[in-house]
Amino acid sequence: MNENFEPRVVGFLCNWCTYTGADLAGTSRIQYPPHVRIIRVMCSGAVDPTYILKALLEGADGVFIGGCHPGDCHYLTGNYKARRKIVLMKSILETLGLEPERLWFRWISASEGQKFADTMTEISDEIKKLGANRMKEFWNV
Amino acid sequence: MKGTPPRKIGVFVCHCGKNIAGVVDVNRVVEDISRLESVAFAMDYKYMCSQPGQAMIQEKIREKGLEGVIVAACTPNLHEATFRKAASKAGLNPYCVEMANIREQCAWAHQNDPEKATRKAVEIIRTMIQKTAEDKPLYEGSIPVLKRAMVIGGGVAGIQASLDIADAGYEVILVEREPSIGGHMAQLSETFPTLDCAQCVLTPKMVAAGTHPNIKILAWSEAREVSGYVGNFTVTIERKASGVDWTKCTGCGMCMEKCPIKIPAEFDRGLGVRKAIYSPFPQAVPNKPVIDREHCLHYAKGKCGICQKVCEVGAIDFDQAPEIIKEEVGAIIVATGFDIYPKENIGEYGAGKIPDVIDSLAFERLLSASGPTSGEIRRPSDGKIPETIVFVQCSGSRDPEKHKPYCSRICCMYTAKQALLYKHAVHKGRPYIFYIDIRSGGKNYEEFVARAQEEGVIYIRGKVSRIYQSGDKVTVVGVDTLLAKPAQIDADMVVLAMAMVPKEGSDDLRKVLKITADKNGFWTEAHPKMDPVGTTTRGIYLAGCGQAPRDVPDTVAQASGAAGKVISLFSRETLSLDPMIVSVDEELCAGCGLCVSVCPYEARILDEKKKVAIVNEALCKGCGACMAACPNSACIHKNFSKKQVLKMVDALS
Amino acid sequence: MEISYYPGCTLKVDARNFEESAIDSFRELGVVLVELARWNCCGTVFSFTTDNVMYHLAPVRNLLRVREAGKEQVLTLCSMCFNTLKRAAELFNKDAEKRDKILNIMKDKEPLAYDGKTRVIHGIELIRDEIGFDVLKKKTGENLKGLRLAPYYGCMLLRPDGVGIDNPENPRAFQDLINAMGADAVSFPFQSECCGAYQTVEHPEAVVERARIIINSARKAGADALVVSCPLCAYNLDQGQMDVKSIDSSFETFPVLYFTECLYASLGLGFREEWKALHYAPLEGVLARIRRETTSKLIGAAPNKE
Amino acid sequence: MIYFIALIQVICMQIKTEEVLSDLIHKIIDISGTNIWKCYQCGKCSAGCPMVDFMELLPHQVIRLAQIGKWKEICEANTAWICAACLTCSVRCPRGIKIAEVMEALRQVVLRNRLSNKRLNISEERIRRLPPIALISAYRKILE
Repeated sequence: MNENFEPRVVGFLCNWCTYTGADLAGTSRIQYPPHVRIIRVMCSGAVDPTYILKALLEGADGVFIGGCHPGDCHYLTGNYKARRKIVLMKSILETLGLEPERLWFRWISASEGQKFADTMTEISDEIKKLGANRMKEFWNV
Repeated sequence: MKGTPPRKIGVFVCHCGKNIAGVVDVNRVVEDISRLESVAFAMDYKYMCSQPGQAMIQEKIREKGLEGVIVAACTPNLHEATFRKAASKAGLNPYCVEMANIREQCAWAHQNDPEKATRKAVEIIRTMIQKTAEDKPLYEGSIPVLKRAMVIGGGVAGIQASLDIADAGYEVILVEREPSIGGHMAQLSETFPTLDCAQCVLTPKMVAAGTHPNIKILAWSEAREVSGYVGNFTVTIERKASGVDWTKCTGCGMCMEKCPIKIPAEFDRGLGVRKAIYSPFPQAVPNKPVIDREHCLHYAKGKCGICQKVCEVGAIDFDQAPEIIKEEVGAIIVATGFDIYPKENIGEYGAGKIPDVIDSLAFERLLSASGPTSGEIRRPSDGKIPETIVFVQCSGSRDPEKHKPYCSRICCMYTAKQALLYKHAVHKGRPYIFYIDIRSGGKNYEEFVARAQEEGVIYIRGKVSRIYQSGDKVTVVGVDTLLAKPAQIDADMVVLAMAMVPKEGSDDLRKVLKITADKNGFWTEAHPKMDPVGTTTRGIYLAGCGQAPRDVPDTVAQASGAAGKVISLFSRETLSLDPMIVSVDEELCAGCGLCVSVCPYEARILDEKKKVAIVNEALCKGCGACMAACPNSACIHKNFSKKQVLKMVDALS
Repeated sequence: MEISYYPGCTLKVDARNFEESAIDSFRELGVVLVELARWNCCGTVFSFTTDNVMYHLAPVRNLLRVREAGKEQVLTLCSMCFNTLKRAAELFNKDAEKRDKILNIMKDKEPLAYDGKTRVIHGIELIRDEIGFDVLKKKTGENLKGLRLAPYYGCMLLRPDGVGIDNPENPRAFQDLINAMGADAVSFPFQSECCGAYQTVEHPEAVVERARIIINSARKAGADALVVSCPLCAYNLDQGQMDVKSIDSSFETFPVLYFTECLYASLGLGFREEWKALHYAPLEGVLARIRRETTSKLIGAAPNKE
Repeated sequence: MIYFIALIQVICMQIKTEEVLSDLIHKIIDISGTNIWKCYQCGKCSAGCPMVDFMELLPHQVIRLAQIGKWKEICEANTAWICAACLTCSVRCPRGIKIAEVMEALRQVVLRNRLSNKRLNISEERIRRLPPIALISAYRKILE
């Protein structure tokens, strides 16, 4: 593992739960690795597969999607839709030669600041183990 | 309304005192950002949200002709509205103002690494520039409000909410599933901590609701379907077949008196009897009977018909069919209330098989002057007056492992009340209460518990492990944790303070209303603190124990709160609509209908002729599920468009 | 139908009557119990320690024997064996880390790796789920008519939740079995309260107290005899009565029978003379009330074992 | 005066942070795989325990003392050795604490650390009389 490797992770966070959870982590001054760049979406169910593909094909080392807990979705069922999509996406990533482990999905509520920070640390560690996304090299060829 | 995409973007970086500037090198951020192409202007300031800060933004908008503004400061949840309002005063469309969250998700989260935090802050702003460059000016639409409300559930919450709205001059339709309004409160004996009679305070309210010119009570009815949106709901209601023509019925009660069939009465928790044609209790509103088709001889065997013979006005109509009606309303209050967790579910407490182990609501009926024993406390098995009663608190509550994880909140208080009332009724009686903690938060509640203790109710701290029949006694096996000794009581009767659960059928109604519930089945409020009576669906409000266990004063207060929300809604002629919804590009839409099926709000229909999806803008809540489902990118989430997100991803990679 | 059968230690010595009556009764019901060719101690108790897999080797080896015999199901009669084997089977399938450790330790001695497919069932479950209480009812007739039998579940048949054969707080399987045998099941408050188990070794005084409470509770409920499914319960509650009597001469003994002995009798096979010596409390009163209406070729046959 | 101080020390239990965090308690948590901090002292375990009459400390007291790290008190009590592992407490605990498992862990920690030289004291005559199932389970539970 390259110690200096700084992974780039794109995070799509649902506005109502995980984004607010990320705010809480900050408000509580819980520290986590600064590798995730957050894009706020209204609902995890609105995350289009192309967002994930685009991020990974452009060389992001990981993608994280955060939604509300089962039953808590502000839009009733968006989080379930997201979950189904993630399962599909993981198998698609494999066919493209990308590690499915680069795609992360978690249910984090607005009150789970600690869980958000822990998840960020975990993702950062795991992605570091995986190493850089080789997609970048392919493009360079 | 088409606007040109803003090109000239202004970036305002906030120090937030030392909160941001103490970690992020704001000067470098401004420097880096200024170099970017679409940034027309960038600056930093100590407190952007302050009056001078806002004024500065307004000034720059005018001076530089900014077409988009990014405030790099705290979370949008905090000050997005503030800055949008400020910008609109300077003539910029508020939806072209964005926040870059460099405080909560950057400065505060990476306090120990200023270098990385600074780089992250720049990237955060860069992504927001991509978004802002494509932000369209948006304009709020408006819809008319139908000033007529529906209240579902006629317990004390529903009655109170109906009366408040009706008194404000608006029409209310009160839908009740049972033959009469009144709910559980009508079953109670006396209420804590004042020990005033529940019926004495409730029945006048029931009568007021029954006679109010603005209230239409639809008893023996259930809401089956809800369509529409805030201000414009259409509710389909089933008026169940009662077998009695209520327009003719005078409520004389002769049919009930003569009916030969006796069945354990639900209202008396099975301790009393009712007839096959019945009204739940004498003070019922409306005071009209219904026929229980399952038990009525006429329906079972085609015989009897005594009620028809004795009815002088010819109101009995055995062939009556259920009726489906539609009501248009502008707002809905859900007040469906609670059920008691079945004692059959607790095996170690006898699984409901021991006759003298009853639940707390059944004991209320024994205490009630209008109950099956006329207020004399007699145990179910042999009618003996019990000399020892054991009350078991937390029966099913605070038990995440087997039963319900939550505290049912009212049991401590009503158990103290029941023990005290029993003591008053049976002077030589001995009441014992097994408890884990006594929760008596409420006005005069602690004083009330102290009174029960002082008057000789014996509290034993410990949870009961087992209850079994031994001879004509019921043995309660517990522990006194304060003495650390097992404690066993041979009681004449046991009262289980069972957990409160959401009313049976709540889940079906949840699907009809398209609102959410928590894992225990209680309705979820729009915000647990700041909007405890709202739901995630605008125009639908909550009251009573369907949302969470609560006592009578809290229920009444919440009902008035929900009514207040409805009245405030009705005070306007029109409502503004959130413009950040999803539209359809008709040229790209192939009419596949995928978006129609994924929409959780039924906000989309397929125009069969034009083969395009059509959005009902009042119903769309802008979740974007359709956008993710659309194979043609024909769904455009306004200011959250695919193009915007992809450009943001680009800026990150 | 043939089924693999795991007897366990005590059924070969102190509880021979339990095994013999079971083998013959099940044959009468069309089920042949085929004893595993090799088996070892199940461990008697399931170990609760999470950090030592050695305790689970013994039961897993037995589960492997079942697979070696080409079967996926194994029947136990003793409740302790049932509990230990079933929990070990569950642990093996649920905890991948422990599974790997167990396989790793076993691989030197065992040519075949255990694949986790053995299902452990108790004799009562076999009758309930595969034979059917209604089918049994048709075969039993009136041999036990009027006999009031109290089922004693004990612990290991019911706990923990999910492992036991029925709801631990409100079970009915044993009552249903007794009713299907043509006797009258008598539920009593102490039917699933512990007999004291292995404490009989170190703290016999505690177990004697358990025996007194449980027996008196069954007697008070109007039963004629107690029916058990575990040789340790049988010992504690049957022999325990002798100790109760030595302390309290006014105590009257109460018959304790294995459920398979009742099953045997209900099928018209009567009761074997040699079993009496394996009981402590006198059985005469109960035995006198058993009828033998169905004649069977099995009566008096030699026990079915090598 | 000195006499009074001595008396107070005997009666008043000192709650000490180093005890709360003691290794032995954490070992119990590890071995039993159960979170003792979930306990809210309702006492349902003690109320239903069939062997409770013979115990020096009630099961819920053991859990309480474990929460505040009073290893010595728990270790000296006979509670874990009287436990028959009938699991009544474990299936009834409203918070899902596996109390029987905690008792086993307690026995294990005592045995593994040689904190007791426990022997089963039984006559040969009784050994002959007891069924194998009793002997083996007793050895397994009490001495393993």
